[in-house]
Amino acid sequence: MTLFGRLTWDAIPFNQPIPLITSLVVLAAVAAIVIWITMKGWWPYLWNEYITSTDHKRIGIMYITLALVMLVRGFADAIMMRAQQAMAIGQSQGYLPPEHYDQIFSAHGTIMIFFVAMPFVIGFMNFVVPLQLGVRDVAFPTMNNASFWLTASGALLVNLSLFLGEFARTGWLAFPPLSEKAFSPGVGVDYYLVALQISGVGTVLTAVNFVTTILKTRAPGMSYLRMPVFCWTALASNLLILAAFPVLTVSLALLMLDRYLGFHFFTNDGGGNSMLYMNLIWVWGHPEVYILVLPAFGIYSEVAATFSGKPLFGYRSMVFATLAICIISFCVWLHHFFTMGAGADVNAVFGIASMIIGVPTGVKIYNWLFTMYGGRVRFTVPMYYLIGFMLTFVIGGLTGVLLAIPPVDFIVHNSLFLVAHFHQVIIGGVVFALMAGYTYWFPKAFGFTLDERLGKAVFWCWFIGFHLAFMPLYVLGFWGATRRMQHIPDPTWAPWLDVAFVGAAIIGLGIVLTVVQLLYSIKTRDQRRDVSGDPWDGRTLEWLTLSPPPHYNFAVLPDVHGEEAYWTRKQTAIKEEQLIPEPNYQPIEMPVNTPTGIIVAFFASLCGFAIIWYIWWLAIVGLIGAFAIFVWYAWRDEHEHIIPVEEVIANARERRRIRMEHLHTVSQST
Amino acid sequence: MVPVLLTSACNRGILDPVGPVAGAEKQILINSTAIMLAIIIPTMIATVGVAWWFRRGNTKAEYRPDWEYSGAIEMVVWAIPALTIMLLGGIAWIGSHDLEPSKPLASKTPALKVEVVSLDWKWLFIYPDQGFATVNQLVVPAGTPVSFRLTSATVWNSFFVPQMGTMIYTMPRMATRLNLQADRVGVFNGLSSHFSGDGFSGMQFKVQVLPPDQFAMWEQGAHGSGLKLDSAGYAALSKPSSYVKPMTYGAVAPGLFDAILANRVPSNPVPLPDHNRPVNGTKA
Amino acid sequence: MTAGIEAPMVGLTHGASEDTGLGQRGPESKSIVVPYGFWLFVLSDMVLFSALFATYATLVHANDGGPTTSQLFHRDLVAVETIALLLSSFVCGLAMITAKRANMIWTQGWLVLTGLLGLVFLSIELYEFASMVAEGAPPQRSAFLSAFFTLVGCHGLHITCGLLWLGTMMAQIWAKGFQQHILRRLLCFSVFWHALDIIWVAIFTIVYLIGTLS
Amino acid sequence: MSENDSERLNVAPGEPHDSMMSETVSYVVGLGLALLLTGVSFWVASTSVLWGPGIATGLIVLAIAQMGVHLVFFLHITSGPDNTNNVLALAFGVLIVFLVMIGTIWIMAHMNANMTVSPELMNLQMQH
Ligand code: HEA
Ligand code: HEA
Ligand code: CUA
Ligand SMILES: [Cu+2]
Repeated sequence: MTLFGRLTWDAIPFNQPIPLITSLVVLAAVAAIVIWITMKGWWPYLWNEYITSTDHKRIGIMYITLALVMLVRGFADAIMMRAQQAMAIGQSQGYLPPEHYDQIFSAHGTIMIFFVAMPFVIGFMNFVVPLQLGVRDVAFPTMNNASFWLTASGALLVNLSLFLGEFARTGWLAFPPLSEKAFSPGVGVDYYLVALQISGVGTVLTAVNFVTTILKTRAPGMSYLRMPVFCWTALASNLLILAAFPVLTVSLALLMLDRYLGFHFFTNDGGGNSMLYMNLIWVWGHPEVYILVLPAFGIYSEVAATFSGKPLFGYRSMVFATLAICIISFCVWLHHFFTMGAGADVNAVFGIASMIIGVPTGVKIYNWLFTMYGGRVRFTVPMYYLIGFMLTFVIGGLTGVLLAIPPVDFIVHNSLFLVAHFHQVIIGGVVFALMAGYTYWFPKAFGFTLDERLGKAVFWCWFIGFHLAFMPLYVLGFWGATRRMQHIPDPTWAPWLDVAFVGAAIIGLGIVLTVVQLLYSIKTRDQRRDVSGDPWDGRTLEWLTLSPPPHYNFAVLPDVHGEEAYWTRKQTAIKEEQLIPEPNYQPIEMPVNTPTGIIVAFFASLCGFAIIWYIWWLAIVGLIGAFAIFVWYAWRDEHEHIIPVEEVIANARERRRIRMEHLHTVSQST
Repeated sequence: MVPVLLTSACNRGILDPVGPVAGAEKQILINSTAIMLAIIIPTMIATVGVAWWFRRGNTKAEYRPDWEYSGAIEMVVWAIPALTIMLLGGIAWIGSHDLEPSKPLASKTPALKVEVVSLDWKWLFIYPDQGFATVNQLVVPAGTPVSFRLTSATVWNSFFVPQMGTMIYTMPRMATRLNLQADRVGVFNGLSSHFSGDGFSGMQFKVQVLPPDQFAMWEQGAHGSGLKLDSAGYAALSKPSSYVKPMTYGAVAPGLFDAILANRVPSNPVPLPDHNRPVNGTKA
Repeated sequence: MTAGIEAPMVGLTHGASEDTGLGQRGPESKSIVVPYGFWLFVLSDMVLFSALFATYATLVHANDGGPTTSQLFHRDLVAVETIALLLSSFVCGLAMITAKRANMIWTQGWLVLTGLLGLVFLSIELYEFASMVAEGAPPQRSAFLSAFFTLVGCHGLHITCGLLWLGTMMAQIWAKGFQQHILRRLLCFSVFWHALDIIWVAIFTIVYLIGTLS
Repeated sequence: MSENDSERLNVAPGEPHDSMMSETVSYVVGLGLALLLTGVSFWVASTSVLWGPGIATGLIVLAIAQMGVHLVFFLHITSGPDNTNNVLALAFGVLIVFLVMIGTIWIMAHMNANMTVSPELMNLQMQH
């Protein structure tokens, strides 16, 4: 074995223009950003306020930034696939050879699920949950920072495969035996396995953090049935992570043992059983999609109540439905392989269990509907997304229930019909919610609102683009088109594939407009300042504090009375025409910054990279480094820095003044 | 573009079933969709209607800021989806049992046996009773049940003829079972629907459904064809290749299928290089 | 302060009452929050092992013509291992008791014993693995052996990490004394150590005893 | 210790919380029961007094009992009101553990049964 294991100059794709040029462009962009930041002298600020921050709000923003960056990569992959399928029809082979196309759909699925949707959802939970619970931070702030950096290491490794080596060509779940050494000898699958293991650790730690935060740290008086629905969905989602991710870890670890040490879990020889991998990965994979969609449902619930000017209809039903989905989603995984031949009884049981999820989901849909009923609906951007979601998601749910009927699945499994189903529930469900939440909480995070007109334009791009891009796939699915095709055999499918390409392009326009909206809003931020801290007339505690909130969120932890913590408080104040008496302010202890997270992630990346390329000495260095940092971290005496009471009082008085002013305007207008 | 869209309806996949299995499955698909649409379309209309009527500017709409619970409505919103799912669940239970792929089809005609092997990246069809085999071309008599045993010589694939119905995985060292029937004479598309590597897109095959008398003639002809699938022939065939033209082997080494199943033939004779490319030469 | 708190309403209350059940008192103190978080982590570790058990159960007969369970396992060794681990867990509990009372000598003594017993367990396991490999039954031999080595080895890996952790804890207690946060960590360690015992119970029952029934 | 006052209503998992004497007793009793159950397990596995086919079930019941002993006497998880959250988390964990194991075993048993090939053909290569 050489010093650098299997890493040689051949790993760089000199002979493949597309990845080579992409790599160069990406490298140039990264270098430009680094130089720019250095010239502006922003490193100390970034280091102190973000990179080493233990503030849940800052970490949330970092997660969402990561998601947005990865999304550009994911979208680039998507548009390349749509272009290829629009070109490679009949006699034409398109512009992507199979070994490249196969990497692209694998990378697209992997990145979109693990490094776009997950960080996005976790980012929102980070930003919002402690604020809504009325507390100062999550239960384990340092660990929270480490979780983020571990996720980022995973993302880094996946993207490294662009410059060095290749990515997996085995789909987003890397099924063996195709992903075994015998059939995928390259480093692609290793990149996949290592990156997901590292980010998986981060995700489990996040779940530990949030379940503890939600169950054990809430503002006084906030009983379970007074928690905002978003917190409930975050709880359910994190419970699912806690229960499902260990199974992912096992599936991937067993495959690694097969590949690295010649074990025989899923190989064709030695008695290996590849069906077992399919089983295990879906034990994780099915709950995974509800990990994504439950917080999305939470976001819709907040949006529906706020912009209808009414409490959420059927709060307890909503909570119960959330928990029901959380549990049932663990009893359905076999619906992803009805066509493996488990027999009628097994198929039927899992099929029916899958459909049952439609019941609590339906209840949620109707509860949002009745929340609007009798309200005063304000058609803001988040509300557009809510309605767009309700119209889109019910169709995606319908096709999901169809897939859950085994005899139907027998003819549409793995077809473009399936691809259309899951993009419809993911984009119509999850992505729309993320866009709604982005618009909804942006002023809380940065102190100014986003431009409304551009926001609506983005919505229409998404809504129209989505339908054009994916509705044709249902039709093609009916005609027998299967997924993961680098080349389309039947020329008569061309028109529908062209429509799908146009749809993806319109989504792309929406993404461009999102960037424009952001830049334009920053430029005009002085006209769109959120001085009140409560731009939407909100109902939950995050709107009680300043925008952006101080590091410690609340000068004193709010005392919660009634189901809608902030709304109740506002109504009381309006009725009594005064705020609650000034509390007794105390100095506040907050956790200090720490570089632990990024150092751990550094060693994890190093170790991961070494494993991918068989550089064993480096892997050992990484492991020792990780242990050393653990001991070093354990050795420090716990440090919290104290925010002096004067600062707390100054902030709190300012906030009270604003609220008093606001109160006067309200009481004058009524 | 419009005429193209219309004419492209000539091959309509699962919407144009040619046998009992596919027919039943299509019917379940259509029925279930209709049942669910009956609920979902009103839901969609109500969503838009309610949102619009209760818009803030509408002074005619009554604002009830505290209305957040109604037992009656809760009952209804739980009951409607629950009842629908009970109905669909029943269909799913019966359908799964009725259309279980390994269940033989009821028919007066005895079933034709076919053994299916997915290779990198083509399909081998062995007719064990007749002792010949075809590649990328499945020929069956109309109106006769076909009883498949399926396996793979390398990685997973899924055997699927959309117009005949039910697909099923082919997995190395394992034999799955499938029973299908085609009643309409014609040529239909078949494919692999489970991704199996770089040559995957080229794993299409044709299903030719012949009237029984013509099928008998075809059998005769197939016997006569010169190629033999012995171990040398198999070794050549199992080399990775894609877009392979249909061909016929007049004779097959007996027990080939079981040998493949038991891993007694080399499964992947050519170790793949790092950046393996499918052999694209023999494009149909 | 203590006297003022009425017995909490278990479960969830809702509506007008100010007695809101759990959560009425605001965030819990760190000495509750930290072990609770760790408890959740341990539970998710249990799920990890459940996947390994399921794997083992699926592959236990897939020995590819190689050695089978009853040819490989020796019950007497397992009995010794079990007793060592049980005692280690017990002694760890005693260490917790003395640690709470800030007794340095006894605490360190019990912790050393905990670690030694853990080492005994680990050595026997390594010996067993080594002799299996020598007998021509390495994990590469068959799917069954892959599953066996992974399941039991994963438990052994946990024990190894536990021992490293234990060493660090002992050094810390020595250097810094019984501070609140160190006691909290020691509590977490003991939870971890007891939990490994629970998993071992499942392993010796399912793998070794049921595997060697005639 | 001011922290301890408010803890009366909520205990940490694994935390013994009584006098030194009763804490020690708890561990001793736990050890005794665990050793006993271990002994019984090993005896059950090797005796010929019991009806063979039932032994595996018996061993599993004994293992579950022993896990309970560990939970109660070593980890101090009880059903007391102060333990609600700890027990709820445990219940969730146990539920998932069972779903994963039973589900997988059930599915894989069916798969293997449906796909097993007769042994003489398999040449004893694959044993399900
Ligand atoms: C956020 C993601 C998400 C969500 C929410 C869902 C939701 C659902 N999914 Fe989907 N699914 C995926 C993501 C998701 N799925 C992905 C990624 C895959 C493929 C992965 C791969 O293979 O690569 C997949 C694949 C998939 C399959 C496998 C198909 C196959 O491989 O052949 C099945 C089969 O049962 C299925 C079913 C369902 C069902 C029943 C729901 C239900 O939860 C839907 C419930 C919703 C409704 C029903 C609508 C609202 C209800 C009403 C208005 C009430 C009235 C209506 C009725 C009672 C019917 N999904
Ligand atoms: C989260 C999951 C996710 C998302 C968002 C998408 C989005 C898109 N996907 Fe994705 N896709 C998958 C998950 C996802 N996909 C998975 C799991 C597979 C299977 C892979 C496999 O086969 O193994 C797949 C496969 C897949 C295929 C493969 C088909 C085949 O099998 O051959 C195609 C083909 O065109 C495709 C297209 C698209 C397109 C055009 C989009 C675009 O429409 C959408 C582009 C979306 C974005 C760019 C992100 C959206 C968010 C924002 C823009 C937010 C902006 C927010 C702020 C500024 C705050 N996808
Ligand atoms: Cu399926 Cu062996
Ligand atoms: Cu699913």
